[in-house]
Amino acid sequence: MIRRLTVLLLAPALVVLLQAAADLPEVGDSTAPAFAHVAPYYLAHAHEETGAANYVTAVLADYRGYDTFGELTVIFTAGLACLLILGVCDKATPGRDGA
Amino acid sequence: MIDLLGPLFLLLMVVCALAALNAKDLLSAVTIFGAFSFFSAVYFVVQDAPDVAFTEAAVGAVITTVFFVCAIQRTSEDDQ
Amino acid sequence: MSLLAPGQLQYALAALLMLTGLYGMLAKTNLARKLMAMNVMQVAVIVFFIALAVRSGGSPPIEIEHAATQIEPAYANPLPHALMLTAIVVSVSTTGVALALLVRVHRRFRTLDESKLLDRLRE
Amino acid sequence: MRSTFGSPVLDAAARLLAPFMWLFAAYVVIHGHESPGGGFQAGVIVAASIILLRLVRGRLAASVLTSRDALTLACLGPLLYGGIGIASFFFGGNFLDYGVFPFPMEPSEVRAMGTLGIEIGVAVGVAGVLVLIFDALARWEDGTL
Repeated sequence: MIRRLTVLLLAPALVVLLQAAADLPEVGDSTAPAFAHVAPYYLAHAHEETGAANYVTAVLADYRGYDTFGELTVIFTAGLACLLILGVCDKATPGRDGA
Repeated sequence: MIDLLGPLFLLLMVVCALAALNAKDLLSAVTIFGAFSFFSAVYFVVQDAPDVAFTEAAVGAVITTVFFVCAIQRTSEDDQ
Repeated sequence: MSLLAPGQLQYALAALLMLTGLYGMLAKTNLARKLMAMNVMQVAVIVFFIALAVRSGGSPPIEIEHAATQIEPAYANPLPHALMLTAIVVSVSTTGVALALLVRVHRRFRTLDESKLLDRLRE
Repeated sequence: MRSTFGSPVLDAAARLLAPFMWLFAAYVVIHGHESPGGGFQAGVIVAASIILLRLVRGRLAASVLTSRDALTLACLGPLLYGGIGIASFFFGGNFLDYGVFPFPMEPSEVRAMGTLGIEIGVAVGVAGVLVLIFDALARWEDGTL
């Protein structure tokens, strides 16, 4: 019963999302706002400024290197969290830790 | 013609996602989820994003599936 | 109220994918299946951003020598690609953490089913 | 070490595939400036090869890369990244400003070298973390790391 109700709640969400999609620029539109500001600069200057023909690498590792640094920190923290959650380093309770 | 390829693969992704969520067995759900990841990788290739497609194919279809299989194998031992 | 144009079909399908994930998160009782639905939602967001970056008649954002053809190639927007690249790798590590939590929950309560879990929490 | 792993087919496949996967990872990270690829992809490929060896060999595969080695790699990646970022302080640049390194090359080439350095850091970190998560999820029963 409750499950039916939750599925029913999805219909207004679909209407809202479709309405939002109708206001977006069409896929492949070169005059969309996403192409107006910083992307043309990257496409025009990335190769001679960073020496990378792959623009994605230039943006990822050079223009937005600080982003990537924070992201690597997130991954590292996730690895440590996995170790801590599963108690791999617990020497006091080897194998079965019952919890 | 090319404009239809993107929506086609998106539709396949929706079908795969529904199949993965409704599969009886958890292991087969994980397998279909790997297929879902692969279709998303193909979609990214069609949409001129080879970097993202490469990452999605390596991460979604290999590493995530292996993680899921390991976790399911460990959690299904004595599930009453 | 504007109607959906044919060029916006991909956004509509991405929204459908998002709602598929939402349906899984709400209606499925197994926690592993809920996690799968969460991954579907993440892929839906990535699909939406990639669809924003594409340019019709364009090419991948890798510079090609256009000496033979004098036409300037229309590269796709590299910025969403870079952002979504990091999003994918972060999503796999968050999936790892969630699976570790799942294993932990199963070790404590011997079940991954939501209703059984709630019953055992009340005991 | 000529111990067999599982069946002969899996044995041959894993043995033959792993070195080529590492070679491909090196190609992906070094050639990432010109073609699709980069640190993340290379790290994921290295992690996939090590996970393949572990799946086929079981606990014997710890001789390839123990979990403690994976932890070391996972710490080394962000350290290399941040180290390159901080190293640019000493040549008068900002954090992660690779253009200031005194390499005898074109300015864009110097930046490309700095980018390659942090890509290697990303690859090492991602590979270590993914192997670590796999080891934590598929831990052997006696709890050894």
